[in-house]
Amino acid sequence: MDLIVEGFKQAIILIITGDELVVEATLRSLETSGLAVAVAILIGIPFGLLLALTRFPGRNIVIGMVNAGMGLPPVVVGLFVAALLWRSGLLGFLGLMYTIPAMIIAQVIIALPLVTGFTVSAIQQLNPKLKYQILALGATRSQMLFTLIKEARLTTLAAVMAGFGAIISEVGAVMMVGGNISRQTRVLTTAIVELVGKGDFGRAMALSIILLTLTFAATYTLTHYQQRGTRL
Amino acid sequence: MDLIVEGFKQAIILIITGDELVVEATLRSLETSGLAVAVAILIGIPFGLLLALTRFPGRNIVIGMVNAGMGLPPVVVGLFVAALLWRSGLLGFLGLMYTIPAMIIAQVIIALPLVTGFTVSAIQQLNPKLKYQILALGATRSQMLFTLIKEARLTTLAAVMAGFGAIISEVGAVMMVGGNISRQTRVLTTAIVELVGKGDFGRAMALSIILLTLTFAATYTLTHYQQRGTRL
Amino acid sequence: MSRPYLEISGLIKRYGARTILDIEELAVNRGELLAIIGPNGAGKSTLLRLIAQLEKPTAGTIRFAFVQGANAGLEIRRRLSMVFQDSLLLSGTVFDNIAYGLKVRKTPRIQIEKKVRSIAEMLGISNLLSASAGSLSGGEAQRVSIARALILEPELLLLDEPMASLDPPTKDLLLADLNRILNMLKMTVIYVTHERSEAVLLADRLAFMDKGKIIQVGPAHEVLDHPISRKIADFVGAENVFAGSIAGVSDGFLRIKLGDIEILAVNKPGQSGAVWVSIRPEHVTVVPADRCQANGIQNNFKGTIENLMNLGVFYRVVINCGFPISAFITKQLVDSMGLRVKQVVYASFKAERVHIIPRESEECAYG
Amino acid sequence: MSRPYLEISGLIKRYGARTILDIEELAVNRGELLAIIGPNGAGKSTLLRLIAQLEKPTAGTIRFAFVQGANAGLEIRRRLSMVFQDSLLLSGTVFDNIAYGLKVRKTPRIQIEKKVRSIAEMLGISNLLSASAGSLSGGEAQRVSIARALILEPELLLLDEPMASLDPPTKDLLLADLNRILNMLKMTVIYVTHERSEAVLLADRLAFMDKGKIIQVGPAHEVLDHPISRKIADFVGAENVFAGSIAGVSDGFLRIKLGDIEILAVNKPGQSGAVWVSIRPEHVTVVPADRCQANGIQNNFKGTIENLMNLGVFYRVVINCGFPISAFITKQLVDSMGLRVKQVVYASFKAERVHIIPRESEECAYG
Repeated sequence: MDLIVEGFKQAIILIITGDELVVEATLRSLETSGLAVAVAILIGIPFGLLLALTRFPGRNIVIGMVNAGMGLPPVVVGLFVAALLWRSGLLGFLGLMYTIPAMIIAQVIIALPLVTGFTVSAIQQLNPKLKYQILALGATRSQMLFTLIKEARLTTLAAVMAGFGAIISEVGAVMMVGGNISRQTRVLTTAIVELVGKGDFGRAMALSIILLTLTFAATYTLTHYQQRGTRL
Repeated sequence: MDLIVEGFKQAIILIITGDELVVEATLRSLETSGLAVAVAILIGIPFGLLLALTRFPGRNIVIGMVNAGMGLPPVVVGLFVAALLWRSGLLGFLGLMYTIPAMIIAQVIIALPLVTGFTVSAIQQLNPKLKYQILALGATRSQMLFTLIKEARLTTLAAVMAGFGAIISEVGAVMMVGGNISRQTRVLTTAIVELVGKGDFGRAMALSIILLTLTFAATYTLTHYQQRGTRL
Repeated sequence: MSRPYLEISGLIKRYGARTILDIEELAVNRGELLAIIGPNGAGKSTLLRLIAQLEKPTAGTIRFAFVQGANAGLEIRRRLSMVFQDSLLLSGTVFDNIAYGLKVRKTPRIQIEKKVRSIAEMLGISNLLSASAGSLSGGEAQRVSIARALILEPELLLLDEPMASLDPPTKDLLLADLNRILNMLKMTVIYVTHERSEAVLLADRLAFMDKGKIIQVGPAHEVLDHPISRKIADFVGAENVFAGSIAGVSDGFLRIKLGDIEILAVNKPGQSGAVWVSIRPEHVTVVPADRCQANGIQNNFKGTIENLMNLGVFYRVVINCGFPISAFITKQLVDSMGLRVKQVVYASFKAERVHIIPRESEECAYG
Repeated sequence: MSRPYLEISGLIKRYGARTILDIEELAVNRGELLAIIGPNGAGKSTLLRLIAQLEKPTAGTIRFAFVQGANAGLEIRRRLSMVFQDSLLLSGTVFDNIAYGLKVRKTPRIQIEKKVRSIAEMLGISNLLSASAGSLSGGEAQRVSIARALILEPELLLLDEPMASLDPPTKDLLLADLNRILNMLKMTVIYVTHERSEAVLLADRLAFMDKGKIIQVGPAHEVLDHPISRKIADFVGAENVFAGSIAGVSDGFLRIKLGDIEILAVNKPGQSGAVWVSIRPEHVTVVPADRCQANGIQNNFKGTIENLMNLGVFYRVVINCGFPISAFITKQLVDSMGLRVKQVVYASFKAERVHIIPRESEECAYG
């Protein structure tokens, strides 16, 4: 028990005193995952609306890909992003390998199917006749879209939280394309792996406490709104 | 595109010819995650039944812990298992750090809340009056339990698949407690991270293809049975 | 005469290879309430959705007297409104919900306020205006949904099984109110239901749909009393339906054989062969065998009472006269005549109450 | 006389601080059908669950004539069976479902086969035995659920709103079949419903529950004709309920003032003060004002017809005589008298049909 108790005590002190590594990894994680989830929202929500409300050839294939993407192992995403950004890769000339933008790209790819998929199911959880009812009350097509988003806003928020929770606690992809470089690409999860390898359980626990706080905040918001219900 | 196309070609060849590293990591992953999911089933399904069907003081707290556990970042699990198994840790005398049993322990801890939680919701998705109906037809208490499990079997299978999919694609915890030691603890995910770091995209892709096949098989089973429905 | 208010011709709707709807002609007149009845899956709701411009027909036209041209989308949608089985309320207050249709039309706020208050009064939900839509009971929610449609003063109101989700006491109250309001507003209405009692109460005209087709349409009493197929007869509650065959004409009456028994019906030219005979149970009278019989009734059958079912205001009496015949008798009559099971009685009905349906018509009716 | 078949005393069920059920006494006799009616949340289903030993009471006893001791769990559960609103079928075939109760009792396979076939025949589902339970319609599923309970030949059959999820035509058919089967089997039955029509049809005795208490229990016709509170009167469909006060006695009749109007009722001792007066609409007769009136009727009010609602077999006629009174009149009478809206008519009812409910009883009824 010693290691855990001691580590926990140290962790509290490190957090309170604002240990440099702890602060650095936390800010880097928030920056990376925050930006990534913002990009995923901007693309995923309109895309999800489109998938939920329109019928076009190949729609089922796209929805299948979104669902598959939700179960994609992050290390596989990391591999493909790395292969793209590698010196000799297609986008190697951009020199993004082992930088924050590389991590953001990987995280967007991980979060996008989650945000899209949850948006689709948020809209689909509404009564399918609601669309007809709104139109039958004389709404234009864009008024109808706006009203539907308003009705599904809580579940859509949950989508965002799920995406954020997934990428901030992910470690494989960010390690592969970010490299866990001190003061550059070291985030909470990669730092924890590194610190445990060194036996620095105090710092690792400090980072874990922060990580848990962030992910539980996201999960809590998720379940809270799921239970409040998407039903009217 | 070169790297990806070339890598893919190589990957196919490596899989067909049975490259030593590819075979080793695959077998190690199946062994580790297979054993871990078996242990999680043996504990999680009875535990889930208990939580779904009985009322006891503190039950809500336990369910809350199970739900929280479902969102626990694997690196945090890795940290705690590492702190326990570390030379100077509580169970350090067992000498399990950087061995397969260490990885199995971590994976069981990751999979257990998933299996338990899914089992609880599988039983809860049954009509709550079904329990009463079965008893009112003269079933004994154990006949009733058996019938309920039979009714929820499809969703429970999905629980198992979700648990397996989660742990076989996880990388942080197994790296922390297994250490990715060649011929000992190197599994699919840790090997992919290592190989990408070395620029060996062919092998990394071979492993990714195998990993994707395994996780999609699990996900497919999951969605297949979810859509077939738990409703009678 | 002016052309119909709504006129449908050659309307077809297919989903893939399945034909959901195939209506040659249907007209609705201004100010009338047309009820469309029929089993689930008959295509009733699809027809409403096509009329409401919510889906596009595969072929055919829907013309409205109040708009130029056919199938004109938003313009038509803004002239009619529709109520569904589920109340489909939006989040927000009851006021927000009732006001929705006016808001999307950019009606000035002050006018919205006035109209919402007046329509809420009409539906008895004035006290709910500031309540959250999620907090309402099923009956209240459906009143809001109806108010939300009526406030638009539609040229045509479409109601798609608006009572189907309500429990009986709630439904009775709302149905009575709706009847009152629709009579008052003299709106043109199409009312879809699978409940004959709603149709009987509200309808001026009645259309029976089955398998995407309109099988019979006409004044409500005509469809109820003279269904043209066995299936319609069953659906509108003609309980006594027997297979028989026309045996000839005597004394100006048509003789119909049901096995060993003969029934007399009013003679109409062109009847022959295999028929269904139907007698509505409210047209059958019952008298104890020891009492004198009513005169002038052509069909009298002696039998024993097999079953007496108390249906509230009246009883269903099932009499076995060689064939089982049901009669609806008021409670008062049952009490005063002291009817009981196994009693020997006469079941009587007039020749003019015997409705004849050609049995060939089945091929057509069951498609 | 033998003691009751089922006897409940001092039964209380609390969830936390909320008292869901509080029944002092309730007895069920062998072979009778007791219907329990009341609004949602009255505790009807909770009572059934307690009787079925599916939940434990907070206090009180439930004694059965056919088992020693009270609250004995499995032994009692194996002597009764229960049908719920949802069919709650298990996966597998219809046969598997009907056989379930026998299987858990380890009945020999050959006997199960025989019994399943015979009960399936009785419920008209013989052709479904090998069908998958998931493929059934709502009505079929509920027939299977009833067969599954009846096959156990229970000493006591508990039915918890078994018709509430069915659509009306399906329900009518099943209700008629259930009525026939229960009459044939002479089983002891408790039937919970919030539909008065089901209770009227099936019940020997009727209990009205509200807020966990039994407010009135007695022979069905007594509860229907003489409800002891305003709420029960409303629930059993006594449509004409007016607030009045007793003004005195004349010519042996009780005089009740409703505003300016006086109604005569049969004099019973001990009536005074504020009362509710109720006249069931089927006891009100209507004659055009220009015709001669029936003699011997104490209450005659001149008024105009405000509304004529066609309810199928009969009409509801609302007459404004200073107060609005509803009458149920058969279609035939409406036609023969040529009644129409705004016509001046007499509404009449006998003094013996005026039912009086003390207004103090509300405190008790509404708890």
